[in-house]
Amino acid sequence: MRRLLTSPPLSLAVLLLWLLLVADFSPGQLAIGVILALLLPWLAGLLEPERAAFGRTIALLALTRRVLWDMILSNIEVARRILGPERALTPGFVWIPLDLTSIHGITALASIITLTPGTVSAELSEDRRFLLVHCFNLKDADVQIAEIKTRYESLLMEIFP
Amino acid sequence: MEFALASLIGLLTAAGVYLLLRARSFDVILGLTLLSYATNLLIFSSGRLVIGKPPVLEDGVATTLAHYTDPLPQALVLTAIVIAFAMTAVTIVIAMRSRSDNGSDHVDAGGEGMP
Amino acid sequence: MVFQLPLLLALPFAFAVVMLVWRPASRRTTAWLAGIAPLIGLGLLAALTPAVLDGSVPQSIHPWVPQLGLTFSLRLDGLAWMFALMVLAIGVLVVMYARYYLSQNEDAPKFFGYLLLFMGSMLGMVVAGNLLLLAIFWELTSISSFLLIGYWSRQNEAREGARMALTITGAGGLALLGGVIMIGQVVGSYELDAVLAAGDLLRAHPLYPAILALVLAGIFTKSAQFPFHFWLPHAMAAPTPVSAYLHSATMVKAGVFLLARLHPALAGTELFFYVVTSVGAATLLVGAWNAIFQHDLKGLLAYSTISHLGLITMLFGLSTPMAVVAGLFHILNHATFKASLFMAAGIIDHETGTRDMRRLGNLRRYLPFTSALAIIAALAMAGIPLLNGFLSKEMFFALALEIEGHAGMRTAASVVAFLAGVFGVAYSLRFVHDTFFGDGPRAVDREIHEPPRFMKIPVEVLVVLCLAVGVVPAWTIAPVLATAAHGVLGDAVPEYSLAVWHGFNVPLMMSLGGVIGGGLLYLGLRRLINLHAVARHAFGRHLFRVNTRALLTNARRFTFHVTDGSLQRSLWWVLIALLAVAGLPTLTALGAGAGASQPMPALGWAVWLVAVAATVTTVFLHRKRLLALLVVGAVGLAVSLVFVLMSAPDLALTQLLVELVTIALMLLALNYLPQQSVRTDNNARRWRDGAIALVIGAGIGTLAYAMMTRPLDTVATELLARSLPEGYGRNVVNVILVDFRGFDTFGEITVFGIAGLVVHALLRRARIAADEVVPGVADPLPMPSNLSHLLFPLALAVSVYLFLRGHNAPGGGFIAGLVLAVPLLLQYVLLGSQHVESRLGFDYVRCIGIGLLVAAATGVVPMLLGYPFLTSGHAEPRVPLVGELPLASAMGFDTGVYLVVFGGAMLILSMMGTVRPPRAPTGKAVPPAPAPAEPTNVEPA
Amino acid sequence: MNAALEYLLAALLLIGSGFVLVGSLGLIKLSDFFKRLHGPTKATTLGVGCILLASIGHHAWLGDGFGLREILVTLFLFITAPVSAHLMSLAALRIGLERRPPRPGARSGDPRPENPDRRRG
Amino acid sequence: MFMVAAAMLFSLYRLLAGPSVPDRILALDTLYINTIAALMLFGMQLHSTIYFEAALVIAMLGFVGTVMLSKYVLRRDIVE
Amino acid sequence: MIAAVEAPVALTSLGAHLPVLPILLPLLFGAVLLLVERRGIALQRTISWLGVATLTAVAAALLLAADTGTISLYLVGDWPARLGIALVADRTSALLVLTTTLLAGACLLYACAGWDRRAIHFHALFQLQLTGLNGAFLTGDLFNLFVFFEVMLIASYGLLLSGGRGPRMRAGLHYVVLNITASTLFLIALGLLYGVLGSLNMAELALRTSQAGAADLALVRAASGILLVVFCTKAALVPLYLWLPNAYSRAPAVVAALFAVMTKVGVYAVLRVYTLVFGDLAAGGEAAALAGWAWEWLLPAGLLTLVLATLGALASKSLRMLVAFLVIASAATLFVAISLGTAAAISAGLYYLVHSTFVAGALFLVVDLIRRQRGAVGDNLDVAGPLRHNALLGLLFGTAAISVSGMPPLSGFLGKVMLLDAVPADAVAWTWSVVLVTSLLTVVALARTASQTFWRAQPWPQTTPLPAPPSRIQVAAAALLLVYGIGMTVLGGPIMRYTDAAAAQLLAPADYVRAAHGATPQLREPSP
Repeated sequence: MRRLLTSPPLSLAVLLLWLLLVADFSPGQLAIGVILALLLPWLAGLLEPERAAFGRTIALLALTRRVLWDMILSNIEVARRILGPERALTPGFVWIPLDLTSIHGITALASIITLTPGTVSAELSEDRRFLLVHCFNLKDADVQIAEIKTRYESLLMEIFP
Repeated sequence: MEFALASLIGLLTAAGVYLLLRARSFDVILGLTLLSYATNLLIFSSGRLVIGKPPVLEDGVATTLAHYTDPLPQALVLTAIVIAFAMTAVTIVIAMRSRSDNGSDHVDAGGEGMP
Repeated sequence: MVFQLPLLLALPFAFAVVMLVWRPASRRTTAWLAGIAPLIGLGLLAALTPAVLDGSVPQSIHPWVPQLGLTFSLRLDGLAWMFALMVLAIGVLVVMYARYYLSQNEDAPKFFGYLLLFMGSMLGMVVAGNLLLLAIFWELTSISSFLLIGYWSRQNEAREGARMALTITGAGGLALLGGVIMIGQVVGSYELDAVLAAGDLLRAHPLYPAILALVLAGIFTKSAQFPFHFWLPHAMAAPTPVSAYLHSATMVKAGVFLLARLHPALAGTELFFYVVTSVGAATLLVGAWNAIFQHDLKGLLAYSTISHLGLITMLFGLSTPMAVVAGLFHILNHATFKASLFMAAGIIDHETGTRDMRRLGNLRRYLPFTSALAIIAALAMAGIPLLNGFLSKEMFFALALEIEGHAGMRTAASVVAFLAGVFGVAYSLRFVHDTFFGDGPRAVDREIHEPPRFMKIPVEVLVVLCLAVGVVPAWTIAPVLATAAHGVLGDAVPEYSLAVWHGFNVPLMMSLGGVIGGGLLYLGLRRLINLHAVARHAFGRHLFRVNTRALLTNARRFTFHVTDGSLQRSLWWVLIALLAVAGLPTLTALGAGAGASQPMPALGWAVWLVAVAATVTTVFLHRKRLLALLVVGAVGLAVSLVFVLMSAPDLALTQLLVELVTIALMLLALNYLPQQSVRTDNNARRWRDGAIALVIGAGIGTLAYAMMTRPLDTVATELLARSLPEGYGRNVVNVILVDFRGFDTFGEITVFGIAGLVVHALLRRARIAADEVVPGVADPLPMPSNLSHLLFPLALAVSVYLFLRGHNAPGGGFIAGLVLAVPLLLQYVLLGSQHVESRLGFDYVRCIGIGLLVAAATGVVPMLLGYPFLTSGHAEPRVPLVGELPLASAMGFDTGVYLVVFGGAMLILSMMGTVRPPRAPTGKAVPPAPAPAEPTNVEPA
Repeated sequence: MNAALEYLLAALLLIGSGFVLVGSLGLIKLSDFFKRLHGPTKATTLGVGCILLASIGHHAWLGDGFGLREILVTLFLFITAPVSAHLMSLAALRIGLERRPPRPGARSGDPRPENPDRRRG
Repeated sequence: MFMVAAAMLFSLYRLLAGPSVPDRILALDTLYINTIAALMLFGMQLHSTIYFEAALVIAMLGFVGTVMLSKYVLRRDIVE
Repeated sequence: MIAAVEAPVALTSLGAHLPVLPILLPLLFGAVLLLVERRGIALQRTISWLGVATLTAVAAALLLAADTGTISLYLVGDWPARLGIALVADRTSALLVLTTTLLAGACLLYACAGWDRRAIHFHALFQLQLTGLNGAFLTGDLFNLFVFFEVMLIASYGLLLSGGRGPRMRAGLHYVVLNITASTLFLIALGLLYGVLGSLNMAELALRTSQAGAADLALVRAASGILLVVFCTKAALVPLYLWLPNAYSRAPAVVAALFAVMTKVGVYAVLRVYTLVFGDLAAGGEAAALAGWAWEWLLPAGLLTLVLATLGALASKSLRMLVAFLVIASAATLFVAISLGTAAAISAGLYYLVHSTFVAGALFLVVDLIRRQRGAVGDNLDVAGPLRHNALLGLLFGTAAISVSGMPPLSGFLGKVMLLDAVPADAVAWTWSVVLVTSLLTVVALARTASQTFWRAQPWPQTTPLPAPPSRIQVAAAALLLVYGIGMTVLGGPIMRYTDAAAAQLLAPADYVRAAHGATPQLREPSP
């Protein structure tokens, strides 16, 4: 089973993707979807350097909700800033120390940071312990760090132990 | 619309031709790319410009040119795009090799002339 | 139809081939082989002789290219018979002579092989019954004589002489060919019988002057007539047997043979008379005068040959039947005495090691027998009574005096004839005196003795002939001459007598005067100037050299100038041609009738603006390559948006994907190319290029506009209508691609696959230095690579989706293949090629091969069922659980497309991604070798 | 209901387009690269998301066929946008558009908007 | 629609004006995303879902260009 | 479950598929070759030979079938000609397919002496090149012609450059860029034609051209002008020939020999398109103005090319360059012939085409053999050591030289006589003088070369090892091509009967159009 289903979440994702794509839930398409769901992650797995290990799935949902909401909020914020005078901006870099160790976790975090407006993750230090983040409007670096760590990293720690 | 497209084709051709006449292999390749855009647009336009009537058949719609655009030029352009891509790939590689072997990326590099 | 004729002709060729292939080691065998051919030939000729003497014409005709009028017809009339006899008989003697002439270490088989080839060509020309065939053999004599003259190929002289001979006689041959074809067009046949019978038609035809000019050009060059005579003395670089053969009986006689051959067809007009006679006369004088001043024995003989050929030509120019008889007679006589003289000269050369008369002398003491023979032959050449030369020369004198109707010409001809007689005696005297009498020999490095017995026999035979003919012409030469004359003149052969003594008459006086005058001239010249010190420049050769050199230089200069190997030049010309052929004539005609433009939505204008601005920027940025590439990317995007706007989703998809892959390719390549273009061209050039670019662009744009605004009438309606019921697909574009025009797609994927192969072939063993290497180790960029992992299987799924959907919605094998390739490319980019290839060992070459086979197989299956290639089928099997699964056979074809596209794209990308750096001691990139001086851009003329 | 839906869709469209526009506007207006990076990578992303939502509704409403396929587009965008943003900022750092703050043992990320070395490629 | 068109033009400006390479890369990236928006809008206008595949492919693979270009700036050799 | 198995007439016999086989077979063999590439050269050679052998058989059968005078149509995919793609085999295309195949046999033989080991993918590319060539000769669809042009070209790039270095790369770059430019123009012309006439099938185009109005005709004229430039670029006509000498003289011998047929594709395309599509079909009406305009350009251009190419041959400093210029000259002669436009002249052109293909191939091979015997001097026309195997090589070179220069008695002479004979009275003066004078200059150039190569020599330096003797296989390959030429001479009559008929067929495009329209699909509805 393990060999057949190398990465269940990925397989699930493929199956969902397939069904969404064909927009047809007939048995035939389902069958094709299942076949693909089994086959493709296996193919992709051949290339994968580090296998992901998933922790709690519930946290994932919580995270998703939080991220979506933050996105909308901060987008409006950024839009306002763009439209406003540029002088009011104080952009800057900040290194965020990481507690996460899983590379997948870090990836997710970096993505989230980028997706939530106002911050772009720019570089990961070579020892994977710090993440360089560029802030659109940096008022207080420590506040920013704390916010990121509490809002996202803690949840991610649960997902990627 | 026709005028816009025709002017675009003309401009692309002109730009392509100009770059084609440059002396460096990469410029020439860029020129060929632009030329192939122009060509593709031209072939495409031979089916006339129709907005919003893609040639994907729907039930209950008469299969005439009033409801669908001419599919043939599209097929031709597809073929042309693919072939142009293949040619570009080969040209690029030759340019690389020529530069490496002849020490310069001048298109006429490495030859002692004629004959 | 007689079998002897083809056999006669085939013999020398066959023996030549045997000789050249077998290459007998012993010279004896070689010589026998070479001798047997003409001997058998003589036998065959003898078998035919009674018939010929009776006045009949044995023929042999085989069709060859009937549409051209070219038949392989052979025909032995009197003239041909006489010449064949001469060619074969003297051929036998020359072979015998050459057996002893050639030294031990020379390549005898080659020599005799060439000689036989030449003999065959000559025979062929003589017996040809079709003018085209005659022209063929005519040129063959040129070619084979080229080989013979150049036999001593180490010598500069030989090579040059051979080339000169080939050039001049080859040119004449081509002219002759032209003339022959014209004759054929006028007469309607190339058959000799028809042509000879159509003399009146020819002479009256408006093309007659042209025909005459072309044919005479052939004749004059071959017979070394003034002003084409200069090749002949240089042909003396050939071994002496060759000279003896070519310049007495054969090669140069080919010209006069043709003169005789076509006499009934072409002669008899004022034009003919004046041209031929005066050219002959000029040659006669020039040759004879020059002969006096030669130091080389063979040179003297060569100029004498020229002069005698001039004499013969002049005789034929006179055109009276009697003159023809005299001409034929002199042909025979000249052949005998000149062949013997050449052979004698060869013996002298052979025994003394030199042919230079300044070093010879008094040879009668050392070579008494040879001397006697040579002296007799020389006297024959001088026209001394009781020798054959006298007879024909006297006929010539008589004829010159009897020219009717052209008083001026008569006087001139008589003077020329007399002068020629004087000169002839003078150079003959010089030959005899300087070689066999007086003091000498000087500076000769060997002991001189008589040559081997058999080397002299040919000379003896010929000299005996000279004597016999000279003394008793009626018993010896008369029948031959009569036959030949009949061959030319038919029944119009005049009454003539071949007696030695015609009583005291003007010709005899002229002969006597000639002898006396010649003697005086020679002595006088000796007294006045030192003949030995006269240095003659070969003016003709000089001219030839100068001309040849000029031709070569100019050709070279011109070719250099025009084709300097510049790509820009080539492209420039393409554009000019485009303007000239397609642009100017049309655009003027286009003008009216352009319809109106449709309105465009705002988005369209935005796209237009993007495209236009990006294009213009590309041009201005093109030297900064990365930037240019970026901007081109925007152009590509805009183009695909155009496709979106104009109802072409498939195209938009394809364009987008191809754009991505192209950018990848260019980036990969940019790593190995300079980052910036060095500007080498000047402003003027840029303006010029810009101007032509604008003109071309405007032209194409105008054409496009004119086309777009025309009403449309295409086969599309039918395609749309038949797509679903017969092609089983809703996406008509895809149906066209895999069904209606599946064959195009087949070709297209073949192109794609081959592109992969070409790239593979070019890069597999190549080592290319990167332009600039960024220091540091490759780091796999964990973060993006990780995310892309998530993407990869999803992309695969999308690819499968697009593939399956293709027939009914935008998508299809090609697009799906690229959608598969691009994420994989991403893996390469993010993870590095080694990583990917170590985990995903994929043989892309085989992938291409399999794809092609799959595509072909779907086409072949219907063939097995009896339908044309690529006929599509359709089935909807019910699969349990799944339901109806629509399967068009086009799907199979699309699978092939999919595989080929994927394989090809990946092969290209992975090859480009894995170029190895050159083997260099340091890991650093080796800067490319300093570019050689930039080629200066020569402006096209 | 229909009217409400219609208004909703229109609103979504407007918002979406608005975000797209603002994102691009930021591209023009802002003065250095890292500031500009923010606009497109997410304002635009979100804008497109809105438009896609509108599109789903639109097609469902007009009966062109209901499908959540547009969600996939959004999904992919969400996956890919960070990757490109990340790489672009790496690239920008690489060619020195902005000096990166010193690597922290103790972090000292005092941002100084300095005159970037605007090296052209 | 107009807004998206305007957005595209803004991106275009940045693409053409630079000043730096990443700027242009960013602009091209934005142009791609704008294209998706344009595609969807266009599809709505025409009541057609036919452009979905194009949008999907751009969303999925459009960033590959960005990745490659960035990698090029980073390392020159985009496939190592 | 295939839809309708009960077709009225099934194409059961292989013979019915003849027109597609010359394209399909090499493709299949090429694909198979790709799969077996790792299994050693012997297997590859076997398969390659199998391919050429079957192809030869097919081509011969095709010729025999065409010689009955029928124009056989093959509807690919069973679609009516105007919808799908039709292959058309008439006398001319069958002749060219056979020529290509015969040439290919000799080239393959030569390559099997060792070049195929050095050039990666040689056998596969070789077969695919044949696919492209045959496709170009057989197709009846203009766009399909373009596609097969590209197949042929890209395979030729591979053959040209595989295993090459340095100057060859540069020559290759020129060749490729120029050809891509030409292809681009080709596409533009196709777009215009489709946009105006609405079809791509040649027969259909011919029909529609004859019915087009004046305004449309201006566009058609433009398209046909562009096409002319394209074809003439491929065929290396003035002023578009500049690319050829470098490309061909840098190519490996076997490839150059195979390329001898590539210029002929351009000639063929001109012949086909300008007799059929823009031919005299209109016979009145407005389209009549279009008929024959191309010939007026081609004749002077052909003559000029002939002169320039001959000068180039004189100027050549290397053997291969000389041969390359001779190839141009032969293509130019062809153009002269066909642009005269009469049946006799076109017939002469077809004969000359076949002849010049063989002889040019032979020359490239022979010159390569010579080059290999000349040590470091190679094919530069400098003095080298005495040529070993002088006689053999001399015989080969001599035969080829005689043939190419149009000296009797070989095929070149027959071709030239046919041409001269066919020149209409009003063109005699110029044509004759040019053809005859250039013949002479060619003779001069060749005599000079032969004398330099075979006669002039300086002793080998002691240190240089003597070159290895020429491989028997290679000699055989060169000789084979020469034997073809001799065969063409001996069989001049029958061959000329064939070319006469082919020319007549070309000049009667109405038959072609009728055949194209008369061809009915087997199970599909015919086009209205």
